Amino acid sequence: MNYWRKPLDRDKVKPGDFEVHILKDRCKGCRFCIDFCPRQVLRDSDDLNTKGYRPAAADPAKQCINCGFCVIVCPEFAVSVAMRLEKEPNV
Amino acid sequence: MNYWRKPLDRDKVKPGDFEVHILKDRCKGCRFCIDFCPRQVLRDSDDLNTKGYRPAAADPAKQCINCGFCVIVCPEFAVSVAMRLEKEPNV
Amino acid sequence: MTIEIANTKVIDQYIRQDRMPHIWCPGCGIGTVLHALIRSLVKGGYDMDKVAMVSGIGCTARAAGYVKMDSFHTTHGRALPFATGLKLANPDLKVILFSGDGDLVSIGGNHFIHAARRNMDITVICVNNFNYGMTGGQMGPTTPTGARTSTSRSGNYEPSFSIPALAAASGAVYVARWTCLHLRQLENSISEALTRKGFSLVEAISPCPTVYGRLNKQPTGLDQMKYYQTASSVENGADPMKVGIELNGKITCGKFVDIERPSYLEMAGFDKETR
Amino acid sequence: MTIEIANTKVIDQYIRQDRMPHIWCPGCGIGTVLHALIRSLVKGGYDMDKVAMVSGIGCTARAAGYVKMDSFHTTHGRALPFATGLKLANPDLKVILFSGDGDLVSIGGNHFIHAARRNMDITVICVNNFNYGMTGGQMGPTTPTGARTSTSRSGNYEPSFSIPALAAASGAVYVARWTCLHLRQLENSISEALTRKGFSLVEAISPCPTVYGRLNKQPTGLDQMKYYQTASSVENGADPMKVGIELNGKITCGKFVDIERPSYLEMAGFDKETR
Amino acid sequence: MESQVVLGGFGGQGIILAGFILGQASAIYDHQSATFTQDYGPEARGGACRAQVVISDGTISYPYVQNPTAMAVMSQEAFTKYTPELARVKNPILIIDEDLVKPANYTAKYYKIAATRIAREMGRPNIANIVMLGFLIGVTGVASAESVKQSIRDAVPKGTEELNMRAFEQGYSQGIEAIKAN
Amino acid sequence: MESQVVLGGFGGQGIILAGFILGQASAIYDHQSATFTQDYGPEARGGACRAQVVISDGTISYPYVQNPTAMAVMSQEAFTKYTPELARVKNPILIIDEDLVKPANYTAKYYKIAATRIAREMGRPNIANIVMLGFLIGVTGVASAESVKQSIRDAVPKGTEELNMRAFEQGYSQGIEAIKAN
Amino acid sequence: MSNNGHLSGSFYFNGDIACAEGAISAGCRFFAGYPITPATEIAERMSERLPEIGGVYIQMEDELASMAAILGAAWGGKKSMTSTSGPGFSLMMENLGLGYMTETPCVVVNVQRAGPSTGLPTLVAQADMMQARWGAHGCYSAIALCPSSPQEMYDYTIKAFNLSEKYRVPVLLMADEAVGHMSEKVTITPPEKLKLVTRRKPTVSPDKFNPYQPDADLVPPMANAGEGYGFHVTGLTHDERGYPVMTPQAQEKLVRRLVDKIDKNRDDIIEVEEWDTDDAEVVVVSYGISARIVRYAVELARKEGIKAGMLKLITVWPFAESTIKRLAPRLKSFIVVEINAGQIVLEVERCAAGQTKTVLLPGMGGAVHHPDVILEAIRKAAK
Amino acid sequence: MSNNGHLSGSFYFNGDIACAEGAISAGCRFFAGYPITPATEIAERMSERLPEIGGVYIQMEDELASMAAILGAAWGGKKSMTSTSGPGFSLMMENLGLGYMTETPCVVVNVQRAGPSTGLPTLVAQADMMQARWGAHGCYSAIALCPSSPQEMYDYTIKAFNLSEKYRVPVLLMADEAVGHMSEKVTITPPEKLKLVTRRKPTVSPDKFNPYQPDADLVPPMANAGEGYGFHVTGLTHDERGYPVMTPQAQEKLVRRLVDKIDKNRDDIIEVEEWDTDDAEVVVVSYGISARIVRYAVELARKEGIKAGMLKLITVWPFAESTIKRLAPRLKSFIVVEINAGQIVLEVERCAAGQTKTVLLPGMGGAVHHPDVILEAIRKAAK
Ligand SMILES: Cc1ncc(C[n+]2csc(CCOP(=O)(O)OP(=O)(O)O)c2C)c(N)n1
Ligand SMILES: Cc1ncc(C[n+]2csc(CCOP(=O)(O)OP(=O)(O)O)c2C)c(N)n1
Ligand code: SF4
Ligand code: SF4
Ligand code: SF4
Ligand code: SF4
Ligand code: SF4
Ligand code: SF4
Ligand SMILES: [Mg+2]
Ligand SMILES: [Mg+2]
Repeated sequence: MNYWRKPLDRDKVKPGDFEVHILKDRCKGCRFCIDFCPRQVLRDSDDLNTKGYRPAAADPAKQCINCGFCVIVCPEFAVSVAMRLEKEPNV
Repeated sequence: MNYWRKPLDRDKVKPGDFEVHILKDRCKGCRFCIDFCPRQVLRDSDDLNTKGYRPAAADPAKQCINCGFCVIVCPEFAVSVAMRLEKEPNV
Repeated sequence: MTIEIANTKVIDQYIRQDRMPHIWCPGCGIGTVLHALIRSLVKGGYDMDKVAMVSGIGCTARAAGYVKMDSFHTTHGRALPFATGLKLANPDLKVILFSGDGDLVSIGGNHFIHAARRNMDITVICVNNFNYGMTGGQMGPTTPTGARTSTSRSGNYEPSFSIPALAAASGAVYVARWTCLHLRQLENSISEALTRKGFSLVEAISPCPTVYGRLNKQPTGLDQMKYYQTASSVENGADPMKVGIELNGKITCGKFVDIERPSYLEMAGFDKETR
Repeated sequence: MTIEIANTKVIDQYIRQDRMPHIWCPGCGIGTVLHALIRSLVKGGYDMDKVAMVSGIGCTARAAGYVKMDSFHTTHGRALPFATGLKLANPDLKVILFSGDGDLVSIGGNHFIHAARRNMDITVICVNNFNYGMTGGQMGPTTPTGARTSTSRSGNYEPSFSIPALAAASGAVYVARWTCLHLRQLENSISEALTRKGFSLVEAISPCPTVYGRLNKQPTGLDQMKYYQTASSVENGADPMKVGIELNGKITCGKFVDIERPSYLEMAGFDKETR
Repeated sequence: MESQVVLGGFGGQGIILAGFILGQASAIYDHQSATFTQDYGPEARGGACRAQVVISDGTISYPYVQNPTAMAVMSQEAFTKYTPELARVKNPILIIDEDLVKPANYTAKYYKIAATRIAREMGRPNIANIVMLGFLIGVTGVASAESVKQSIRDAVPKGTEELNMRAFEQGYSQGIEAIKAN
Repeated sequence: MESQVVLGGFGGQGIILAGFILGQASAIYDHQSATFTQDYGPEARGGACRAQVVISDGTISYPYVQNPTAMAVMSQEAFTKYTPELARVKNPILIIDEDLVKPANYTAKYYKIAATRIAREMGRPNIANIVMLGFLIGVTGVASAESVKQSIRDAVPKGTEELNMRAFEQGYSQGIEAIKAN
Repeated sequence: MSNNGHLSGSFYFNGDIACAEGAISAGCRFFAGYPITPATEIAERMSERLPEIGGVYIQMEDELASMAAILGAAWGGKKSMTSTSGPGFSLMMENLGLGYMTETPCVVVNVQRAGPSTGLPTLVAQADMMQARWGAHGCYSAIALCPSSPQEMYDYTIKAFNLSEKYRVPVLLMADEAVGHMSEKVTITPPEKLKLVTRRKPTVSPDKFNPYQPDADLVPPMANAGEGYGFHVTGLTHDERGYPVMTPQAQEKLVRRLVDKIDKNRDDIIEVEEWDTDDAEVVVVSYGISARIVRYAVELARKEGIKAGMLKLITVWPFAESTIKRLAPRLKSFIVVEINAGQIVLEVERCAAGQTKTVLLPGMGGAVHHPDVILEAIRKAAK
Repeated sequence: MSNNGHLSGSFYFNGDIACAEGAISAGCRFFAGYPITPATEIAERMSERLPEIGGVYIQMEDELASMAAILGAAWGGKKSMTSTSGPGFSLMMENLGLGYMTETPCVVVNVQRAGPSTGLPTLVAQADMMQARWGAHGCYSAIALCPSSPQEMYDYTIKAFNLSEKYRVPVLLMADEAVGHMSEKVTITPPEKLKLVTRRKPTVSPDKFNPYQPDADLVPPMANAGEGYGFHVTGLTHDERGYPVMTPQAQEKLVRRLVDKIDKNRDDIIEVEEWDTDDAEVVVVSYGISARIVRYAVELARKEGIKAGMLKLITVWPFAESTIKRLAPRLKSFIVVEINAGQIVLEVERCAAGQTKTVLLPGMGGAVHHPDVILEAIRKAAK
């Protein structure tokens, strides 16, 4: 848990490697993640999910810093942040 | 209630005018009145009452000051203090 | 001219003579506490037709059957909600709850904290004898740690409640504690409690020689009274959170809480017009 | 070389996927609090086979049905005595109570104060949404005075309980409060509570937009979260008697109590040998 | 004559209120017998829910819909769950919210309206139920429009009456048109 | 052969314990069937109380005393309440504590002992029950003295065994004498 | 609204709201409750209505407290009521027993849902019927009414108050979720047409008053607290003065009367409705929501020419023993339709005493019977 | 004392203490209770005995808590018990229902006293027998045993544990004050002769385990908490996985099984004792302390040459329907002797189905029947 706190070898990792995933059909559109994201990474989707809610979606133009708040605030367990670790070949 | 606190016209009343009455068959012999009387007015009777308890009884030799404690401490509502008020004829 | 005044005439008027003697054991303090309550009522000049006593089940609760007034001997632990209904149905009544410690804070604990929270207009007199007397002296939530009872033969290992702490934390506006020896103070506290709007509580520590004292080296009521005499100290205004009683330990007595906050009847906007 | 790590994989492992989505409303905070609990458990390295969750009845109580561990969804208000039996029958279990405010301190109030008194070895997470969510939003003992609910349409006139005050007065050794916005702190507090011997309580103030917020000018979960953002202040060590919450008033958060006293298991002399 | 009307959707859409309004209109203002019943799950929001209204000029023994003469559905789940019942009836009337329901495999005739979209355009997404109710009345005539309007006025929060009237009218007029187009 | 024994007195006198001891003696040490039952009121102390012991060499269906063959009473109240039952039996044995009971209007033969006084003289008023039990055994022989003594040892608090033995012996020997005197 | 808080006219109410309005019409001015599906709407309605008309609504901390509070309020002189469903009803049993023992008039509404335990909180059942009769410890007799429609929720609530005041007994309105949540037209009885019963008051002075001395109908007149009678009320066995008496004799006298005051007045208390029983070969027995479905099925059967009839129990307790005994000899079969595993069927079978068959159509709960199932059973029984 | 805490030999015990010892012999290692006359001695005994043998005694704040605690302890893997009397039994009803719904093995002892309400706390009654069957809301089937002597208190407590573990159901030991407070010789079964049943454990791995998937006998194997099965238990209607399912179908399946697992195994569960029924013209039916008195009266009747017999119900629930049906056609009359206003007589009458008379000898409580009353009734019935 709390991988975002893992002392990352920052210099070996390129910024912008975080991707926010939202399980669209689990989201109930409460907007907690949207409003409390420190970088405004999230926004409303354009269309409704199968349950009739308007799910949150990541704005590809925005930079997620993997603070993790969206993950832990989501009452639906719908949000995850994925990280691409591009390691130096010789490490 | 609490007649013992009534501002009595002390000088018009002779000391020794208080008499402790114990309903013998109500008494269960707990000895509260006996032990906590400030003047040791009360003591055990010699014989048992109809319930088989040894009731408290007033010792005629002792002087009751009508502090009232025996009355209020008795769990059986068995004790009363009677007072003879001998008033001056012209009052 | 000689006039005789017998003091007990007064109490006898408010007691059901046809039910005497009561069932309480020799040396039990419940009668003493009941006497104090009645003196307070008489002194306060209450119209006894407008006073009602409610109790649950237990030795203490039997008191309701001995007083000459509307009186209700209900079920174990449920006296407070019964009293709540009675009071709200007829707010002109002065409703007094006369309760054992088990009745009040063991099985009845929930109603106790909620009645205090609501600041329900009821005066509670709790006879605390540190155990369930009626059923033969089992441990309960007020039994001091270490005390022996019929269900804690080798010593009670549960921590105990301090009733004043619970009352105060839940919202009671008046909280006092005395023992069966502090009879003037007890009477005064009850008198004060009766005049307060809202939820007031007076705890009376009382001997139960037959089943509690016997197992805890105080086999007579007198032994227990003497313990109170030596172990009690009066600390009016003491922090109710700090007046817990340990086995044969210090008994802090006094008036601990006396505050004002709107009572339930006031909050609910009761007045004669809308009733 | 690229490695992807998805954070929610962790929570998904401890949640019954086959029961998602859960029944909670959009903007309800219960899921958020449950998430915090699970993070604490995972971080604490607990063997989930030895963790059991017990709940009563209510929206909050439904949580027991969503976690992948031995879990018990019992009756309204009786989760604590059930948990007490469970814990004493198998002291190796880490027993967690996940409870709504009504479940815990309305119908369950007596068990709450007694479990705290006994210092029973249970960690309680209470989701306080100031009302009975499950039954459609009636007032309860935690509803702030003045709040509108389906049974107090013109404003609740009862005073409300502060759960930390009740817990502390009854004997809890660890008491903390956070809102659904204070998620790191909430998680930390739960982690701490889990390690304490005896009775620990963490209160989580949570939105219930559907039935509570709607009638009190905070119709969405977000409205309620924003209220928490502006109205809350952290005061570790604050006197639990002074952290009551008024309608739309200040919410004092923090760790209020963290003391040591022997837990029930310790007092009762539980040890592996005699079991 | 007995009409058996079903309204289906998910919790929070106001399905239940719409059903109540219809029942009340029939019983109190149209002077019919009318029972209104509801199915709902433990969720306060979300989950399939259904309102059933039986309207009769006689007495109603069986207060539930057995053979729905008309059905309006506002969620895909409700469509899947409830429309099979229409098979029991000859020429039932099905109405869907066209943005929320894809009537896959439904071969018989049906009516559609974008009730939720219309409501949103009116600025209050939560009056989609009234738009739908208006459309239902327009299409089926199970209750008189006047009665339903009166019933709406009784049932909705004070201050929202006019908005709701407009929502009803919107749906109603589209319903009348749909019938004409038929 | 069936004996039906009643012990009567008031709460706190140890009547119940005496009954239990007798029953246990018969059942466990005399290898008889023996039921012991008790009547008591809500009071923990005071109030009339009664122990009933039925002893039989067969099985006991009816576990209560119907026709008391022996009765020992230690309070006036118990005398008044229970002795009328003796009328049902031929030659019942009645025993009273002579300081506590005045057997007014009782015309048949009875035995008496100052059990309470004896106990007080031994320094422990609360062993009057054992004195009385000893007397009862001496007079009636419903159980063997040895069995009763063993039963007493099992039942009384540790450390008081010897005192109780002496109390029993006191009563027992007086009982034997009383019989002889008869 | 008339000045005593009584609505007038017709309304579209669900059964729960109709019940609340019935209580108000009956003069109920005290309600203590605790929310529970599907009875919550009764409490909600009372919380709005009572304060408007000088009554008291209080939400208690649980159902134990609610039941105790309405007893207290009854002695305070108010007509009082609580409402709940299965789990809360179970919690009320002890204090309901106090109500029987102390002869306290009050009304307890149970809007039944499917159990045991939490079961299906939002769905119908009729599985607390035996609990209504036997749920508290000890011997007593109970009165329980079952409404089949919102209108009956209104009417029977009034009836319940009347019976409770007349016989000084807690009366149970055993509704069910289906009726509680169904909406239908409810016509409020105009105040001038209402027949209300109020507890009989003492006719003697306080010093002569024995609070548990019954009149000829076995019911003692009742003084309220604060009226100067200075009476004692206890859940212990008591004599006519209300004093505890711990003897089998006192018990025999008191409890026998408690049982008899219902049983011997059963002709006054019991109400049933019979349809087409005169020539019936098959009579379907039911109550509550089931009675509605049965009515429909019996009509279908009659249309098929089957001699079917129906007995609807309005008062399920005391049980309509004489009606069953009268009908049994002429029938091919009774059919009992109830949403439980078989409760009232036991009484039907007992009273039928082998004179005819008794067939049960049970239902574990969650739904009413499908009329076809009943029709099919009628067809079979009629053969 | 043997090493598992089991006494050995014969003792002079009252019924309450015998019950506690029976529990210990049966392997009970958790007791939660609250004092109440006349059951207190059971708790007192347990409070002394359990800690000696590694068990847990806890005195709870009330009976609601006691009942909940023993359910929790059962899931924690212990055999658990509580004991109470009428008022406490009434308070246990809700959580007893949870026990039925979640299929939790445990034993609840009710030492019956006279009610309703507080009644006569120190005196006998048998008036909670219907409550034992119907006291909780919803549909379920119950097992209740009635001992007639301290020895049976011991024996039937063991039986109760065995049935509860076998059928995963709370089992009720419905004792009475007379038996509870009567002392008599009790012989402890030597450990090697004890036949103890313990809950059936899962035979599949946790990922394949469905906690509510029954075996052929309709009883599902049971995992305890902490054993790695990660199961969910709920009082809501649930499927075989234990998940809540809010449909009538799930309800029908689950609750039907809960009822059937007792009813269909009734031949295994029910025990009765018959004396002299072979040639009897009058059979007296009774249970508990009454059965002892009846035995005596029947012996007296036989001595008079009356063909009297006796049926003692050991398991009162489930009811011995087939025995009554078998006996009825040959009899002039059943006589039912019970210390209540008429409870089990209803079942006897129902099952007799008019084939013979059913006469009730009721008693409101406080005392056992006088044998003469029974004898007189036998004489009359035999005419
Ligand atoms: C529901 C219920 N449970 C248990 C009892 C048994 N009981 C009667 S009184 C009592 C305890 C009384 O203790 P307390 O209230 O302290 O009164 P005391 O006898 O000590 O004055 C108990 C447990 C009961 N009557 N009802
Ligand atoms: C004995 C009983 N009474 C009442 C209910 C109805 N009920 C279910 S949940 C609930 C209140 C829940 O409130 P809370 O514990 O605060 O949980 P929330 O739903 O707010 O999370 C009530 C009253 C019940 N299930 N059982
Ligand atoms: S992890 Fe933080 S920065 Fe990234 S999207 Fe979530 S809240 Fe925003
Ligand atoms: S917090 Fe979760 S449920 Fe809420 S909007 Fe974001 S993803 Fe959706
Ligand atoms: S009144 Fe006072 S002085 Fe007099 S006897 Fe009583 S206690 Fe003693
Ligand atoms: S206080 Fe009362 S009961 Fe006690 S000895 Fe004195 S008179 Fe007797
Ligand atoms: S048992 Fe204790 S509390 Fe009860 S009457 Fe006796 S001394 Fe008093
Ligand atoms: S009703 Fe309230 S508490 Fe319940 S799920 Fe909805 S928002 Fe959450
Ligand atoms: Mg006490
Ligand atoms: Mg809540």
